[in-house]
Amino acid sequence: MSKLTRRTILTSGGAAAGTLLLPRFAIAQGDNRPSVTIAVQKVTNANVLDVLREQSNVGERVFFSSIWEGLISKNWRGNLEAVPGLATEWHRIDDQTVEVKLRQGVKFHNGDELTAEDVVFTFSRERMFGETEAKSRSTIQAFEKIPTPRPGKELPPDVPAVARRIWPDLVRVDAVDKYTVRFYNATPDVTIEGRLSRYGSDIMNRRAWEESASYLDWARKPITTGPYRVVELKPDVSLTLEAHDEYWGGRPPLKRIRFLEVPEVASRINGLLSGEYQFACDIPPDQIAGIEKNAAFEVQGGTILNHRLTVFDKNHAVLANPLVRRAFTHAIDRQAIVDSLWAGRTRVPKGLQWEFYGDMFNADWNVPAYDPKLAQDLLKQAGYKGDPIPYRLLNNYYTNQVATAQILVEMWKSVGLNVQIETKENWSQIMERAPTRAVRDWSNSAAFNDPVSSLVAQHGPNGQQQQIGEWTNVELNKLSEFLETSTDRAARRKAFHRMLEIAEREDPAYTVLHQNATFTAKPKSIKWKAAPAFAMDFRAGNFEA
Amino acid sequence: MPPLVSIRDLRVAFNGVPVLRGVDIVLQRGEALGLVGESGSGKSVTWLAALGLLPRHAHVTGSVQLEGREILGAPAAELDHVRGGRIAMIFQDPASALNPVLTIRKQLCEALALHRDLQGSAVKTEARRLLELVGIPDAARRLEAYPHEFSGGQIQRIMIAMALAGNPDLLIADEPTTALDATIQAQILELLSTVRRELGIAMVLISHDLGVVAENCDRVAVMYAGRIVEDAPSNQLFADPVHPYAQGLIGALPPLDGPRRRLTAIPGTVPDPAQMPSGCAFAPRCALAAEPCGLAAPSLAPIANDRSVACIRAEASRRALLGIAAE
Amino acid sequence: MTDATLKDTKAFSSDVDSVSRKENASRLGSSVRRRISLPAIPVSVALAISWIVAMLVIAAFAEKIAPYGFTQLDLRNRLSAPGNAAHWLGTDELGRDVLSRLLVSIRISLLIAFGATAISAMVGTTLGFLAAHFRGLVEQLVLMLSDFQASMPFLIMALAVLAFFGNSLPLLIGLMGLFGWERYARIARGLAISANAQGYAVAVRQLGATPSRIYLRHILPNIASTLIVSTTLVFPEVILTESGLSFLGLGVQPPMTSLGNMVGYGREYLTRAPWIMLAPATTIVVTTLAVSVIGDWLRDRLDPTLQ
Amino acid sequence: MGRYFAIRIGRAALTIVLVVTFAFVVLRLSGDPALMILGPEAPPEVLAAFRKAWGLDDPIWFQYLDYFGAIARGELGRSMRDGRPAIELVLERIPATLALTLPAFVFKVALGIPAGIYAALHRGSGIDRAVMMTAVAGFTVPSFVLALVLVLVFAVQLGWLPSGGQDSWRHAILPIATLSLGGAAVLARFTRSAMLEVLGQPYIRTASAKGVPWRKVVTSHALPNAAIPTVTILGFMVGTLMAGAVVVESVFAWPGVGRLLVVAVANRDLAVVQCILLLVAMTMVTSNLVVDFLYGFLDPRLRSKGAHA
Repeated sequence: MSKLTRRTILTSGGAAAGTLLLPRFAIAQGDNRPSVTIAVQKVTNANVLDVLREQSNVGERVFFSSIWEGLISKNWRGNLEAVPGLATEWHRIDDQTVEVKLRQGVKFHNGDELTAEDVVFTFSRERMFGETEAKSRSTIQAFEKIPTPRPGKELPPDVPAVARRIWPDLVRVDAVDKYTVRFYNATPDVTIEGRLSRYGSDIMNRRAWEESASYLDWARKPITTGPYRVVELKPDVSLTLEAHDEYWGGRPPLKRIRFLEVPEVASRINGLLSGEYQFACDIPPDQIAGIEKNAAFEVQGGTILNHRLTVFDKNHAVLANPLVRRAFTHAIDRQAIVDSLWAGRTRVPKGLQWEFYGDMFNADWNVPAYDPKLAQDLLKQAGYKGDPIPYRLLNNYYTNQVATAQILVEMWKSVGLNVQIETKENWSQIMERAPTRAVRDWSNSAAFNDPVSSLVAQHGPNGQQQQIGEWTNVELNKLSEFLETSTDRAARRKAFHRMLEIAEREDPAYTVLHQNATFTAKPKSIKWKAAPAFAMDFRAGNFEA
Repeated sequence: MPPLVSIRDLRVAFNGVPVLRGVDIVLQRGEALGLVGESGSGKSVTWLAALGLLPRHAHVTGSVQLEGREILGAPAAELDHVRGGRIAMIFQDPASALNPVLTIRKQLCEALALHRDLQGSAVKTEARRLLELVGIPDAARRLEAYPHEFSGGQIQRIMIAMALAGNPDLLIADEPTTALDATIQAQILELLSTVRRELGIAMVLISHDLGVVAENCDRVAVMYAGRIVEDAPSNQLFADPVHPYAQGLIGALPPLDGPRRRLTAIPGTVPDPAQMPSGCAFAPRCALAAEPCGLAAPSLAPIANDRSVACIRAEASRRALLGIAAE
Repeated sequence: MTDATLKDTKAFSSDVDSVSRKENASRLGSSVRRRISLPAIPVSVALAISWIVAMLVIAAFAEKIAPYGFTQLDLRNRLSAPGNAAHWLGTDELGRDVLSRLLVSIRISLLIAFGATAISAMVGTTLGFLAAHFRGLVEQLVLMLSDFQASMPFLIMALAVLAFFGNSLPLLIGLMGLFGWERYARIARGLAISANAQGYAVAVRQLGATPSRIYLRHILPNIASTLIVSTTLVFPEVILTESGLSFLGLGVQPPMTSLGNMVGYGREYLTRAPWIMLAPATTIVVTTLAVSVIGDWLRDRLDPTLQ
Repeated sequence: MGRYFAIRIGRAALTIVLVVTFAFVVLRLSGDPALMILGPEAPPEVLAAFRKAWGLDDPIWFQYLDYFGAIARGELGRSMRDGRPAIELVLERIPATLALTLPAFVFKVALGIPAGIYAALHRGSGIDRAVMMTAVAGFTVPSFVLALVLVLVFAVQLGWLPSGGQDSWRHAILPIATLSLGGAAVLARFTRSAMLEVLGQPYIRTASAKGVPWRKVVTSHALPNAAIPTVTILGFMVGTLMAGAVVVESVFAWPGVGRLLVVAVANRDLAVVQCILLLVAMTMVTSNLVVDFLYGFLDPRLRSKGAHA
């Protein structure tokens, strides 16, 4: 790689930013595909490449679709709808069972062919569940005892817990034949297909696992089916991938991909402008105009499956009154935040839901309207006297977080809410249970195409907000249970609508500010399309230089 | 034959503020001159200026001749030869006058190597001899010691040894005993007198201690505010000071014998060099000041063969001292 | 002391007590001379003093002279360039007036820098003197604390304060005060030990002066020049460290603002809207320069060994 | 002398215990590693499993004793992020950090000390003023600003040097330059002031008065004395070689110990933080010992004092 970088520098040497030469790529013997370096803020959080260990946005970027693939994929070049992945077709046997036909001729990075055996192993105790049991009910209870993984090729303690969160009721996976597998659930569940498509249900090679000396050895170089195989992971520094030429989806267009950790925004942009990086990720919206001033570059990207929220603690003395929380929600001019801080490149969504929910999506639902007058009235009704309300804030954990917070405080101030920012250093300080906990920031993702993965998972009885004691609502908890267990799609849709009414209007648990977005800068000369997600698609057909 | 040192109209200013305002001194071979005056009167500055040892921002004019050769503004190499080789200096505050990180041997031999044509072990032998000469016991071992391992008196002896290393013609001792205990003071002065006599070198003893000067010098020059106000043989000055300032100094001196009497003090303080009175600098404190004193600074004028004074009221002052009515 | 000396008579006595004068005659002599002959203040020093005075005035009246509230947003007028009538120094990423923020930042930063420098100088010098005076266990303890301080990355200290006590300004000042005290302690200790060994302190002690009098009246003035130079080094370092903390998100927290905080947050806008960072950065450089110029000048004035 | 060094080493050991204890308390009480490593959206039972596995639910005093017990057995713990031995993580970063800080140290000394001496010898001259102005500007500009400006000029505009990363020696030039400039400025100012202090001492006048040529007065009388305070500040600089380049490492995407420390602290990855602290504390303590030794070597007054300190 050093050779490449040096050459890239030489070609761009002396070229002013405005007239930057096209990046030239390393040329190896007979292989004239380009290599790219991608500057990111963080390569992975957990320093491993296991989808059950690294459950973050940054993980999504390096995993999908380059390394890991699931049976059912998301359409990264479209709107993330389900598309065949390692499975060519799937169908229901009954409410509890799904049968999947595997794609034939899929080759792992080590040359093995993908078979039902690998799929069964992927969902095995050894790899996924440890000693946890399917619970014959929807989600496992939070804080139930998760047994410590057995010694030997020890799973990290959180892996079985994550796996059970993803597959609470999965009893077993059977190989019907070499290319057919069946997933058996303990309870009826409409979300099995959704769970198959989600982050974490991706397929791995059994032999590679068994040949690895330790979990860590495997997790730093997992053998999977993706178009690129791992060459080297340098923790907190870089991840190098190379083309997996036997990829079932066609020969990958890049010889090598290197994700390089460059924590400073300005450094990522500078490296892009000087030609060292072909992609600069995690670009704050305010930098877009500056980069695009240079005609040779463009910034791509946009909304992702993650909404920014303001979360309330209904136990706080002032916020106990839902009228005050409602006043909060109506005092926010969300569009103004989107237009100013996000340069209009994201949007205000329709509450905590996404279009890819399909028929579960409530198109007629909206976030509380911006209505300062109403907010003032609500405060008057509530008898709010201007007592200070603390707002626990982290320093730009989220893009634009501090700026957004300062705008919110001013907006709230203008309707009479006396909100005081208290800066905290980490999440446990933010979440710490105390009479001073009132308002904080959060974001929620949608792991798959059903509200069970978002509203229920995050704000339901086993969700974090209730578990840390910020909020609870009896009716919503009942509805959560219903949503998890019912197979009546129409009734589920109604229940979800009612839940939105409770959590976003009547007894606000949170209020949605805007959809999150991520931006990637690159030279215009590279033809590449960003997904509406953190994932970066470098498969055939999505890269041309 | 020219005098050993002849200083004419030496003037020094720091940042435009004059501190020496025209000093004339003539020193013969072997002569011992005392230079007295209060702190800040310019005693030390005179000699530091003469040897080019003042900081860069000092503005020096006038003439300093060594055996007729001008050394003021002479090239560095020539000055280095004069310093230590022809004119050696010792300072007060022995605690900081020697380099704390170098051994005595290094500092002593450095001077020997610079001014004497000595080689190898001869240097060390000579260093030992010098130490013995100034009365440091166990010289051979003590050569390897550092300054902080010696007492103040011993350091001053070493300083003298170092000054003698270059076989100088003139030794300038700048308040050499100020920082020492009384008994040590006497020993050091004794040592100075002895080496001076035995080696026949001239000496300038700078002090504000009249007693010290009286005992050790042939001639005394009294300085006040950057000038010499009276220059006279020691015995004459003490018996018969002419300048009112010199009278003040002598008057403030308690008699060694005889009945105790009230000391006469000089009223007022030394004038600020930046705001010198236009005429005689001493006029504001002078009991005898008259109108003309404020007009022009008096120059040093001979009143006898071997003495001179800078005072237009010299006669009047003399009579005042002798108790004779003015008119 | 022989009776036959002039120096103990009134004629030569000054306002300095005669004992130390004896031990230290030339030093005091020259400092007396210096006090008498006040050299004119050089132009550069005069400029530096006026700059600091201006900064102090701004700090005192920041909110009165600021044209806008320093948190007042104008989302329709973000990142507007300097030189327009409404915003002389432009606006920042939230449309806040950079001039108003700069004025308030000067107040906060000066408060931190002066407060912290004073604390570290006092704590450090006192501990240094204590170590030099008592030696033994006390000295070892002070030295250990200073080793501890030097070995502990400031990041962790800052984190501790932010984590346990929240981010209040007095705490931040206290924290920054902890920064650099060990340097004073080492200097003060070293100098006091060597000063103790020198004649004058011994003599003063023999005359029965109390330890505090010896340290304050006799040793402190003699090591003041070194301490002053350290102060002029610590002062900018405090401002810089505060901006470094802002870089890591541990400094002055929004909605409060400081020079370091403005530079820290403004760095992302270095190419897009450099004025956000330039104004506070320039203020830091000029203020530090002024402090250094004054420091050097004071040093020369106070240093008895320089004529 | 032996007793003196015994005391020194005892003090050093206590210092290290103090550092480790302080960091332990601060890190353990100020945040939950589980939440920080697994993120704010991690489900509660996942967090619980993580806490249990790493013993984070145990009482703090128990964890503390456990930690020291492990250290006593020579185990420095594992990173909670990927389970690797902490010492391994730290060791693999040291070369990268030293690759910046050691050359930077050399440049600081090579630039700063001569500049300071020169300025002191030509006090008040134009050159003196220029050197001091540069020095003040040099250490007042925050290093991240300096770094970004250097990158804008030499990487983006001129294209001469890479803007970040660690692939070749050319990548090290800008970070080293950033580190050197600020440090050289501090050193220049300090050296000048130490030198001025010494030049004003009576023994310098003594040396001149005995006819030592000025050049030799400077080299053999002034410099050895000015070296004493300068060694102190050099000692501090040596002490920061390990983790003193946090900002520069961040701006230049240079994977050094400083960046590891920031990440580890942010994640409350105790074992890694403690490993780094041990490293830093030992460097600092060792450099202090060396400084003391040098003092003895440079200053005979302390040599005899050291014996009964």
